Amino acid sequence: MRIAKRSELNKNQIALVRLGAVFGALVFGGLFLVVLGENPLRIYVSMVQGGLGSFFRFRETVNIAIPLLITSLGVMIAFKMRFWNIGAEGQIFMGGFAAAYLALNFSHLPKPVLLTLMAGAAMAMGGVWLIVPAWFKAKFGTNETLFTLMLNYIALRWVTYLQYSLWKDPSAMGFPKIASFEQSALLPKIFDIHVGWIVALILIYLIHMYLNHTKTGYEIAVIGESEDTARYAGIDIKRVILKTMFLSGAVSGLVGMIQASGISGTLSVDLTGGVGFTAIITAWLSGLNPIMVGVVSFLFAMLRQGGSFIQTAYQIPASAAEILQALILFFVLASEFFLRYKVVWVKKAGGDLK
Amino acid sequence: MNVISFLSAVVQAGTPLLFATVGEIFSQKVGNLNLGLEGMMLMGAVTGFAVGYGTANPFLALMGAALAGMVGALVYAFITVTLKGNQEVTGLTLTIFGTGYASFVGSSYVGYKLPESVTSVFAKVSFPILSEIPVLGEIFFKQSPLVYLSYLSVLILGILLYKTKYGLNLKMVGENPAAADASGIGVSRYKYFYITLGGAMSGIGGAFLSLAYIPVWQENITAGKGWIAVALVIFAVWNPYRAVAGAYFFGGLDIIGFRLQKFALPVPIYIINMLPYVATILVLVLMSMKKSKENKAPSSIGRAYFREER
Amino acid sequence: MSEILVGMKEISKTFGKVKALDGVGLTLRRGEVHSLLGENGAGKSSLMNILAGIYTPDEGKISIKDKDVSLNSPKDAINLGVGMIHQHFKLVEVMTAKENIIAGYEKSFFVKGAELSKKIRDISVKYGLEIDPDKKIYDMSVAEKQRVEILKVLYRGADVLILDEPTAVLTPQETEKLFDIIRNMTKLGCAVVIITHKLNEVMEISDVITVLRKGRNIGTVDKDKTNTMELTKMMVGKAVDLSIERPPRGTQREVLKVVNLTALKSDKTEALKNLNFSMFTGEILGVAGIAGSGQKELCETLAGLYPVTNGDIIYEGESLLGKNPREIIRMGISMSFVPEDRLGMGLVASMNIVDNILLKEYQKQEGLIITRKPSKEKAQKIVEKLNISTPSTDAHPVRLLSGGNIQKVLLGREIESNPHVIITAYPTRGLDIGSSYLIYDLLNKQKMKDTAVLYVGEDLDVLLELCDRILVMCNGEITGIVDAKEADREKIGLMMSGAHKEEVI
Amino acid sequence: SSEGGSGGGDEEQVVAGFIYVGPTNDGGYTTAHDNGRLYMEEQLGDRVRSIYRENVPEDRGEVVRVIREMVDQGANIIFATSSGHMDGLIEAAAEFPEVKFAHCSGYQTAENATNYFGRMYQARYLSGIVAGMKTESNKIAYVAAFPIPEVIRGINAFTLGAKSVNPDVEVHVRWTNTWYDPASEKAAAEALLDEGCDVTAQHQDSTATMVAAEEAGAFSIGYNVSSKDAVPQAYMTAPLWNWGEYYLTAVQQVIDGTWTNAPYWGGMDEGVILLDELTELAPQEAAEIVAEMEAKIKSGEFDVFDGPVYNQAGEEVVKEGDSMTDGEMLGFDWFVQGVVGNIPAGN
Ligand SMILES: Nc1ncnc2c1ncn2[C@@H]1O[C@H](COP(=O)(O)OP(=O)(O)OP(=O)(O)O)[C@@H](O)[C@H]1O
Ligand SMILES: Nc1ncnc2c1ncn2[C@@H]1O[C@H](COP(=O)(O)OP(=O)(O)OP(=O)(O)O)[C@@H](O)[C@H]1O
Ligand SMILES: [Mg+2]
Ligand SMILES: [Mg+2]
Repeated sequence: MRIAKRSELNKNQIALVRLGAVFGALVFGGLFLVVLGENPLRIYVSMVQGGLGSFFRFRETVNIAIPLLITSLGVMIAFKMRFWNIGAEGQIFMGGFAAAYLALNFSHLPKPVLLTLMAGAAMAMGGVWLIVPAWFKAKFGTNETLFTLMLNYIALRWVTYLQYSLWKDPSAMGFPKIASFEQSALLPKIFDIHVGWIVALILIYLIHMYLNHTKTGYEIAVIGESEDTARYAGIDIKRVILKTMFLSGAVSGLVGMIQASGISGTLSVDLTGGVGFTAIITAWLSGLNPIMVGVVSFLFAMLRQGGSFIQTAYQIPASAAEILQALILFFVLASEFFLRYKVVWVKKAGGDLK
Repeated sequence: MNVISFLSAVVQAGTPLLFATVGEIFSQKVGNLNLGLEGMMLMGAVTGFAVGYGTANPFLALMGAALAGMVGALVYAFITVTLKGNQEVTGLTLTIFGTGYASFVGSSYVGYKLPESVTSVFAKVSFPILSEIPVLGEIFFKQSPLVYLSYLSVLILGILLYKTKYGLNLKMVGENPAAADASGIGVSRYKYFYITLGGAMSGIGGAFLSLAYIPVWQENITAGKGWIAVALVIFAVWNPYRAVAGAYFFGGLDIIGFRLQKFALPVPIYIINMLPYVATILVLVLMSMKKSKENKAPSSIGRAYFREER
Repeated sequence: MSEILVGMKEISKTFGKVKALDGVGLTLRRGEVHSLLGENGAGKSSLMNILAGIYTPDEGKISIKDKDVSLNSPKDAINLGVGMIHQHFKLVEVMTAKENIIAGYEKSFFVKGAELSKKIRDISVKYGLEIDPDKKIYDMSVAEKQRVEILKVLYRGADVLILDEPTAVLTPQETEKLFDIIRNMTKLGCAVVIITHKLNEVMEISDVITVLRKGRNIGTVDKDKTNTMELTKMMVGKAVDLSIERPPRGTQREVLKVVNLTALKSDKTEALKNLNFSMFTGEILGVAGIAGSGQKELCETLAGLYPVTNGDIIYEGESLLGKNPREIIRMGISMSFVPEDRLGMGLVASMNIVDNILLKEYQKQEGLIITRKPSKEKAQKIVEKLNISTPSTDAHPVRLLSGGNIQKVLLGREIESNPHVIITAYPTRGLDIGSSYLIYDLLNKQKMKDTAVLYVGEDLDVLLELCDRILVMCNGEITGIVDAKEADREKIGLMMSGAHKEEVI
Repeated sequence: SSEGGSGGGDEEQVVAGFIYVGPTNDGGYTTAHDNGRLYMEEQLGDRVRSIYRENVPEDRGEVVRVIREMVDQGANIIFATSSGHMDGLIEAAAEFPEVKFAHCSGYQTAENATNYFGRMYQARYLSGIVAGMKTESNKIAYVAAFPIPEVIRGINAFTLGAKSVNPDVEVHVRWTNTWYDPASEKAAAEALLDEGCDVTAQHQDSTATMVAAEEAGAFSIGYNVSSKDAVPQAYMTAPLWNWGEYYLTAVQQVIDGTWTNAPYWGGMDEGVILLDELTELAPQEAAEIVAEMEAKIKSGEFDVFDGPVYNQAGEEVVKEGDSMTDGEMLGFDWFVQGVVGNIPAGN
């Protein structure tokens, strides 16, 4: 048996391979559930019910999908440029920090003004949080994967400091929490879901346009492929890198504002819920295509919500869903192989070695 | 503050980091960035605990932990080496998997305590002769046998890396797999070997927490130590000996807060807690600024090797 | 006839859709130097990579020393005494020569440094390959690296040695030395396969010559019974006129003047030392020199891609100093640069032809939104004009085109902008003879349009025939500028190695 | 209890939801609550179905989400057991007016939301007596969770108890800022033991502090549930919770339709709080004194914060003859004399 390169597959074949992978994961996960003494079919069905079964559950799914989707869009912009931004966690925290600062200190402002300012500040802060490693990358070639990873922890410690000390709400009687936002700093709802979903849809469109139909989008693609080519073409690489990274960080930073203002009603160390890491996976799985990002994020959210549902409904640990999620991912990752290579079975030709 | 007992506690706090970091150094040395450390540590921690609880056999518990880490690493290796999948995403997925696995398996053990027959073996014990050394003996040689195991692993792996043919070969695999392949080195074999070795080390690192440090099972027992270990690899510039100092430094910062709490600090402890990450960034930046050819990440890191690739 | 070392039969190999080898056979005998000839992409490297265990054939049989074998890895090949020195060296830069040599082959558990250094020195003396075993690869010259590669193979006791285009990176003098080593090895009982595009070298060193064309073996001939004409015919499939035409010079106005140009490498050593020369309209100025003598840096400084430490570049009286390509474009200067690394610099590999044309167009567009329509038309025009074979201009990444077609896209785009100056670095590298001649033709046409052309080439014969003047570089310095019509091969060779300095004309 | 999906089951059946901050088998705080839930379920049989979620973070958004899921499952009453769950609970209470909510250890109420807690400080006072008599170094370690009134009150009560039998005693406090994190708890305990403490007490939900004490050859006071078997070489006693009766009553009220939003704060007299039986590691003489004081507390003859009470600076805060009101106790933000440590300022 040996491995050989295969010629490029068309879109349908690619989709087939991916679907096969998900199916394989479900079968494999089913075996796992059987071993645990559960009925896999019942669990799968109730996970889907838990994710979509009623408007209420659908809404929860959307609530989970919103931050995931927007963050995926954010990191995707960076990935397009082959800049491995795994610092979305930190950018979300810092965005939340900036938004919370305004929410806590300027709650007297009219709601539209305050929310706009919060969104702007969150984006600026998230952008800055990514522009720092971007600058070092552009200037010295500093490894951005590890740099942005470290910045996650610094941001987390910073928010911890705010929550446990600097911004601790005195009226919480010593409990380390930041005061809840006033009404004026909370996101309005449309169809009973906070407006984040509209923001997400708009961002899908904007980012799709930006990457595929603007000059900068084109430049990003060129730089992502080869910096030498970009230099050759007269692209101001440093500027494009900084600009793009600012945008990438800003989109993630916005998530901080949306979560703080739309879900938690304040800033806390639980703000991100790990979405910054999951987003890396969803962005990558969607092949860096903004529309696919939407689809994949929604499916992921459904899996999460379904997992949470089976926990409350059947007291099946949510970790079962987590394991299933990981299995699906493993299978999809493994399936990528079959997009690029094929396995050739060779008959034992000729004599033997040794 | 009692300095000696503090330093002794530092060694203890740094040990899980040390195991995981050294393991990851070897994984990266053969060219594979495995971001699944946290997952493998958790897998090791919970499996070690479950086996220890079930069999009351400390040796089996440790083996179980190492094996669990290895299995996690094996999955990662299969996807990234054989199937040439994306290393970052596979590693992240491994962390999701490990976290899920640990909380799933662990859910029936939460709050349980290991049997005496296991805890007594992993409890602190004076190392003959060496523990008599003033100060140093107190700090380094009145520890859990697992701590001694960490010294031993560092020593053996350090010698392996810097003095033996295997060290040379594995470095070549990480720097230039095509060159290694052309030199007759089994690239995949080496990758599998050291990635799984890294998994075993991470598993043991996690198990140090559940078997020796607090032999009571708790959810998310590693509390992000796997991620710190990723940072430590850079901090240690891929050198297992430097990893020792790094692990104790990071471990020390983890616990120093409780010692400093009674003093009015000029800087909030939360800010002090940022130090390891800031330090890692500094190392990272300085390394890139120096543009030195040595002391860099293995050059093939993150890229899959396919022999017939051009 | 001497003992047969290697027999390859009916070897086939496909990469994706490309059939690289189609039933090729080859026989190697002890003590012979066997040349492999063929156009680019003929399958020479593929065939040898199969023998070295790097590629696994789809079909075919290999026997070594009368035993049928299946080579599943380079290690299998090594164990059977086959060693290959690849076109792109397979060495680890941060390791020493010694480490590179012993890695994967060391038997004892602990690496005993001093002992090994001595052993390696002994072998290197035996074959006349001087190296310092404890020197790091990144401190070595290309020739030194090549010696390390050869030593690595010899250290493993190889008796079949494959050299893939070993002379491309060497000076004529170094080439001579390499040939001495090769002869020495055949005397010691080795068989040597050498791949090269230089027919004169083939005639000099080989005993037997095998010619491949489009993945098929066209024939194996004894050196003594053939000549270059016949070999070329075998390679290309028809008789070719291997002379290049040289149209008369144009208006000879000075467009570009380089004054005291100095540039540093990243390690602060000089890449270019105090260069002075001019380019004239309607003239092709050739640049000769061994690889890495500063040609790349020269081209890139002219294109605004490489920082100048000292001196000046004057274009029509205006200084280009400190200007990046963007600013040069903004100044309205139409200068084209065809870099040596086509997919790494000139083109975006994963983009289609239209988007690659866009690379030079989009900056001229107004507004934020990009328009692809004009580039689409241009792409169509270039494809038709240069007869580029591609399934589509806007749905097929250029990466998937053949080397010649890729080069045509690049050159086509650059010429399409009607430049006053064209700088080309190794524009025919990787192209088969047909494509190469097309490129020479295109450059000559530009010359006739009174464009000033800088042609950096590796093949001295081509330089002598195509160019009007030849600038010879060695170690970042100009060792002379000679008139191509009167120049003498030997003398240029010496100038390339820095031994001879010619007055600048 | 794990049968049936949403909407399934008997219309009459009441669904009670429990939101836990830790895992049900943490061997501490959450175990105590879960024992209460199980007791309630056992007593009510078919008339109730209970559902629970473990490890719910103290984050408003998460709490609201979990509550919504529970309501989706048909919950009629929802208990959230940790202080940090309060904001989310109050928010959800407004969203679901027909559902009853009860929050443990909080202070806010709403039309359909109340809070409940126990006078744990009473048992802590008694455990302080045991610790004060046991210590030889006169330094007692207290590993504490968050600097909130509930915890401060416990430290103060403990210290008063210890000082009542040993005036020289010092209680050294370390904050972990977590309820349940054995690694931090152990590190904090080790720090205190290194400083010379020979008895430990804790306001933590795991046994890690006691494990540290055991390793160091010291003795310990537990919390929540008995740890006699978990740390046999160190455990002396622990103030315990007994939630069963409260949960039973509350759910019964929902079934009967008599539920009100009146807050509940029960003490030792109601049995919701107790002190574990002393082990033989506890000082011999302690049992008698403890029993005497317990009787006085239960009868109301004595209250822990009867004056005079001095603060850390030695100022008399509660005068001889006075006692602290519930309101004052619920707002504790200062330490009594004998406590070594400080309360981090908020803001
Ligand atoms: N530290 C190590 N790292 C990698 N592989 C190892 C290591 N130790 C042993 N092995 C593997 O175990 C097997 C036996 O090792 P041994 O040294 O006998 O073989 P070898 O032929 O000298 O090794 P190699 O094939 O790598 O040259 C080999 O496959 C070797 O690669
Ligand atoms: N690893 C590979 N992957 C894909 N295609 C390949 C690979 N190696 C060779 N090919 C293709 O096979 C054909 C033969 O290539 P090969 O490198 O053997 O030619 P060559 O005769 O050595 O040419 P050159 O003179 O350029 O070195 C070409 O079309 C090439 O694109
Ligand atoms: Mg070739
Ligand atoms: Mg070639």
